[in-house]
Amino acid sequence: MATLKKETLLEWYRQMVLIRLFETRCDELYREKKITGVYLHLYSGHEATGVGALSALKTTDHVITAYRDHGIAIARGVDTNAIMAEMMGKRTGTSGGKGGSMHIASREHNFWGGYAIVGGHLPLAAGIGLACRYNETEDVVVSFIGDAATNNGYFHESLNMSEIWHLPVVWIIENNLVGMGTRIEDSSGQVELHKRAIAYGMQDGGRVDGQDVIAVNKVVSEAVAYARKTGPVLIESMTYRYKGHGVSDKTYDKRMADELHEWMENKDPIEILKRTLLEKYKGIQKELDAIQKAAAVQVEEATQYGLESPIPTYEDLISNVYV
Amino acid sequence: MATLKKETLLEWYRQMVLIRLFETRCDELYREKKITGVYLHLYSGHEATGVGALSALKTTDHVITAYRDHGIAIARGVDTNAIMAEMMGKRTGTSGGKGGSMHIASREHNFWGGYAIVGGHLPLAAGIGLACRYNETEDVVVSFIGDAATNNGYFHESLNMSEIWHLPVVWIIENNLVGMGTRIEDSSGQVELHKRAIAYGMQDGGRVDGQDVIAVNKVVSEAVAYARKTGPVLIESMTYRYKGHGVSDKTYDKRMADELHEWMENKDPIEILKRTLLEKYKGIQKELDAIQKAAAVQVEEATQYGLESPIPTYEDLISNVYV
Amino acid sequence: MAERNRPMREALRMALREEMLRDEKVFVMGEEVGIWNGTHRVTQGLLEEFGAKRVKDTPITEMAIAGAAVGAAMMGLRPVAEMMTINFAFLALDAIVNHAAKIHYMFDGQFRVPLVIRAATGWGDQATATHSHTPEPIFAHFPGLYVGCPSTPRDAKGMLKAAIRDDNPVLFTEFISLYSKPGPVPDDEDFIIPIGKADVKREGKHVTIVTYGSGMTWSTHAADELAKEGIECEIVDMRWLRPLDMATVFESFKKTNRCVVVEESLPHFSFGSEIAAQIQENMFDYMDAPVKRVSAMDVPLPYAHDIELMALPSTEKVI
Amino acid sequence: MAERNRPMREALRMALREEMLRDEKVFVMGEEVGIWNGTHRVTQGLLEEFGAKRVKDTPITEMAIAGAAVGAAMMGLRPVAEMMTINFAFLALDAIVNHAAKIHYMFDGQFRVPLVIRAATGWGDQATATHSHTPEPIFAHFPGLYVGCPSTPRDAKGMLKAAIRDDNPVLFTEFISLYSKPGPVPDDEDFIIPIGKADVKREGKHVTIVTYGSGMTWSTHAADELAKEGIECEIVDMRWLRPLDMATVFESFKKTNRCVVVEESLPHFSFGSEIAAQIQENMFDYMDAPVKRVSAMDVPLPYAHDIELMALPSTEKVI
Ligand SMILES: Cc1ncc(C[n+]2csc(CCOP(=O)(O)OP(=O)(O)O)c2C)c(N)n1
Ligand SMILES: Cc1ncc(C[n+]2csc(CCOP(=O)(O)OP(=O)(O)O)c2C)c(N)n1
Ligand SMILES: [Mg+2]
Ligand SMILES: [Mg+2]
Repeated sequence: MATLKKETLLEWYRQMVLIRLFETRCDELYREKKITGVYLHLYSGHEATGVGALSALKTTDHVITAYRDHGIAIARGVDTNAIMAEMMGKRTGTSGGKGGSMHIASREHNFWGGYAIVGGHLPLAAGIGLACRYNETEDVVVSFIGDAATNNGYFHESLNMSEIWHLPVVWIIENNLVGMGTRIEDSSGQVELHKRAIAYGMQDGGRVDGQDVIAVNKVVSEAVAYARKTGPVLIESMTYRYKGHGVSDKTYDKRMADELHEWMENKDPIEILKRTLLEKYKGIQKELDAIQKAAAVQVEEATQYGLESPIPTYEDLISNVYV
Repeated sequence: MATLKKETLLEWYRQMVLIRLFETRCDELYREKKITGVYLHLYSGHEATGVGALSALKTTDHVITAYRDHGIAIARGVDTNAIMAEMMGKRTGTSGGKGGSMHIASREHNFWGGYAIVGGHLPLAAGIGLACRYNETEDVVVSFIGDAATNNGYFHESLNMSEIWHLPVVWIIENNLVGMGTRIEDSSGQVELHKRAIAYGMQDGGRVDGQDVIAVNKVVSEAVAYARKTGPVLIESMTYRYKGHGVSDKTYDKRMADELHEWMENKDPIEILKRTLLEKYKGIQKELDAIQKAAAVQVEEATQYGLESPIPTYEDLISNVYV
Repeated sequence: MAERNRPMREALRMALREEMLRDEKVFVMGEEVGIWNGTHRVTQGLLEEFGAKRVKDTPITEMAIAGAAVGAAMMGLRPVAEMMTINFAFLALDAIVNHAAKIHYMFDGQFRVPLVIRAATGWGDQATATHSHTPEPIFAHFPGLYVGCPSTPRDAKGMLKAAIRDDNPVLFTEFISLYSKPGPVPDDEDFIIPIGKADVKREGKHVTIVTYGSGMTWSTHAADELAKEGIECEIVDMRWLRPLDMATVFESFKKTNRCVVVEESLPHFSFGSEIAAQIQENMFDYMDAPVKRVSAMDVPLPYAHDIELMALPSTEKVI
Repeated sequence: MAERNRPMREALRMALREEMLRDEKVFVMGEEVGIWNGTHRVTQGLLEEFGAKRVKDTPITEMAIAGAAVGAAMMGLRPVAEMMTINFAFLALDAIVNHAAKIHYMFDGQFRVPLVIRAATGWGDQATATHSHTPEPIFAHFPGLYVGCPSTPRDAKGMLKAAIRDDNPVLFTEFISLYSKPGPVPDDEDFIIPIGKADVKREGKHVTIVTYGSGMTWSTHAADELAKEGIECEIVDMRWLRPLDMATVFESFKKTNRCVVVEESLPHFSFGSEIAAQIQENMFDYMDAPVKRVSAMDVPLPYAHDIELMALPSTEKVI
């Protein structure tokens, strides 16, 4: 941490705040029926994992995740206007309005997308890693995985494949203790998920406090270095989701209100970094306020952009089924 | 071992010899085109694992396996006539000639069959175990698994499920070091397969010398006791296949001739038990010879029975698609 | 017979509950069927009433859910396994088609697989390409399986009960778009709609509409519209895609000599293909016109609401 | 153009080898494609020639094979992934249908998936119920995917090369019963049979036989037999099930006014259904008789040789 520059920390702070505000706005927009449909999985609470992990990467590296993907896209630097337009199903969205909130992607950012089938993107991550080795680059892939997804066959087959072929994949489990409404104790025989690395003879990157962006960055940076040269690593990042599974989830957070409260009060990733910054740099509050303000403006801009953007047409409906 | 009776050891010897002779005869019959088709997976070399494991069970317990199933069926006490008839696709076969060599089963022996889709029977084993718990019996399920099958998604999902529900399943990996032509080092990131138990928080039954029927029986007996009361266990039994993957495999054993030779010469399960018996019981050779002879007669009888049995009819073709 | 108006999800719940009360061996398993009360709230309240032994939440493991249900069914239990949506059942295709549907045959009758796999199907409201399939015709391709898909709450109850009581594996799909639609449901605890019986949902003499599930919605509206112009549609709700009750279709066709097939599924190698093929095969001399097919467009379903709806069938397309 | 008689497996190998030589990005992966030289010996010798980077043996993980191939393809490589048999591709249905076939659309063209999935299909010689499927019509249900299935070594070479060079995902199925059958194969390294073109394999005027893959065998024999009685069959080999070249079928039908569809697959919701449906839909006024369908019986395939053959189509059934 000694070597982290102030600007770096501020940039992480900015990204986390931006994600939080963006997600909060999406939640509102959903209630206002500006974002529609049945799916909307907010990243609020997870910010430090996404931001800490992606800040360990080069732009030539690769990122892929599941449906809880807006925060990841933002951390990867994808234009918030285009992300918001996609949430609203607009032509100007990252996926032309055809993918929706679960399928944000940006080829130019090597962000290979969010995927809605639990586990479905994991072999894709292996395949992207395979291409990196095939092309003899030293690029790596960061693939996020939900805790509950680690029970799925895709996880097993993909991680094993990545190990036998020494693929440059950093597998990051975002362990928010639950998949939809099912607690990890009820779905995983092994609740310390990083230990699943043993089943593949894989480098175990351990458990990291996923609310501490600095800690996440450190662990992922080491893993990335290892992956570039040697092979895959499995990391478990402990985190929490603030807004239920998705917008259709109406009960979980009531059921677990105490736990939620505890995380929000004492383990909020933005607050943790803020405290660190305030302790370390006198008079930084102003800068933090400015960041907050700029982020709010950016989210508002994105919202307007989305609202004003045109909806897709019949031409869009029938295009890109095939190349 | 102190407690093992002579009769028990002789019975194991009998079963192993019977399996070996049966499989050898099948091999011949295939060459004589009395057994046809493209699949025939011999159990030769694996005898101690099947016999040692199944001798740890009660008749009310359950057994299920993959396509390398004739030996298991014999060890479970299924009528060799009916097994041989099935190999030949005859009406009198265990599955009426409709299942063939990969699908031997016997409801009355609680032998739930051989299955040809790699990994496909593993959730079935979990389901059978689930029914045991549901019905509040203390019966257990022994499910055999090929080493290469442990890389498959079915393995992961099924073992995890068995652990979270504390199902009475003893999972026995028959590690013969290879799946078809692919060596375990090339297909599994973790080559000590019993360690995969950790990924499920499952009781690790360890590695056992799968050529030593006494050792297998001991390890499986302990596991069965544990499973009845507590939950699943994973065991890895080290063994070797003598006849290639199946009858269509024409190259593997040539490629690995030295290894094969080593196993046949020094680790043959029948020879190992024989040595033990000869050391322990003076003058037992005669009994062994008698066993050998009786087994040969039994196999010949089964062969004749199979050959003379009628082939299925159009009625058979269309029956039992539905209940 | 006493009956009450209920949405389809409640009719399904009723069927589950009654069968669970009737037979100890019936139990429910699947993702979020318990504490969450079911993603589509079909299993709501069952955990509380029957406890965790009979209502099992599972990990997100479709292969193992279907496969374990097969094993339990072979042992004589009667599992009702839920696939949260049919899209995820793609992951269980092998367990369903190569295990559930084959075991009775392959072991020549030694084992039975009295299993029901329930799955929500069809349009899911901007659920996008991977989450919007209507693939029951694909499953109906395979012998050894029955495939049912109700269009009304009444049918939902009677068909699901039939499926649970039957000794064969049944894939039972439930349209998301129909879950909330109410309709009369008999109280009778032995109300059964037998497997393989189609239903003439509306009588008419000018044209036969053959459909199932959500297709009933568009078909009924279209028939109402056409009635205004004096065209009387007869609507055959197939109810089961396997076995396929073509006798009922043929009977209607003999009267109308014309047919439109309406389905939410994709156009090719699908429900409409089979119905049209069988009609021309068996009713050739009765045909006044070719069988027309109305289905979703041959594209993946997109997210954006307006173009999503364009891709789906509609009353106008049926007319 | 120089050509030589080769069995189909050799024609396929030629296509693979030539494309691997032509384009560094083409590589082969699958179970036993390397050291074992391919279960059906299609990939024989490739490991030796191209090394382990370009010929990758995989674990028995169909989901991951297909999925990893998708990821590699998105990155611009051109994987040719082998499913040892199409039966095992059931385990990869999600990866194929919900990933390979959807990604180009779902991300609105940002990514391409230039992927070929090869799989042996059909009767496997007493391979029994789980190992004897002919399900390419099922895969052809889904937009976003192409589905090809050659009937001759010549077509095998040209079609596989087209599939490899195309930027869309292609499921390419190869009949086990045809692997050893020889036929002329052009040496030309740019011999391509374009995706979506059916082929009139035999001209005739009395009846059109529409078929593909192994169906050609029975169809040709039947046509030979019928020729003796003066009945001239025109045989349309569809070659691709998606896109489906109905124009060629219609053209033939206009001439013959009669059609028989021959396929090895199961009868319902299948190839024959779609062909028959489209003919009656578009050619109604040209129809002298209903379209007949010859397919496998509606049962799982059993082990015993004699009844296995009973269940399959045959020349007699076609006649
Ligand atoms: C194959 C499949 N099965 C089920 C679902 C439904 N589903 C979507 S998200 C989810 C929970 C996943 O939980 P986790 O992996 O922990 O990720 P989190 O939502 O907590 O980020 C489920 C069951 C799905 N999308 N795909
Ligand atoms: C899903 C699936 N994929 C591929 C195959 C083809 N196959 C049959 S057996 C086998 C090797 C299995 O090896 P292992 O599990 O070690 O068992 P062993 O044959 O050594 O007893 C393969 C690849 C199959 N039957 N099912
Ligand atoms: Mg989670
Ligand atoms: Mg093995």
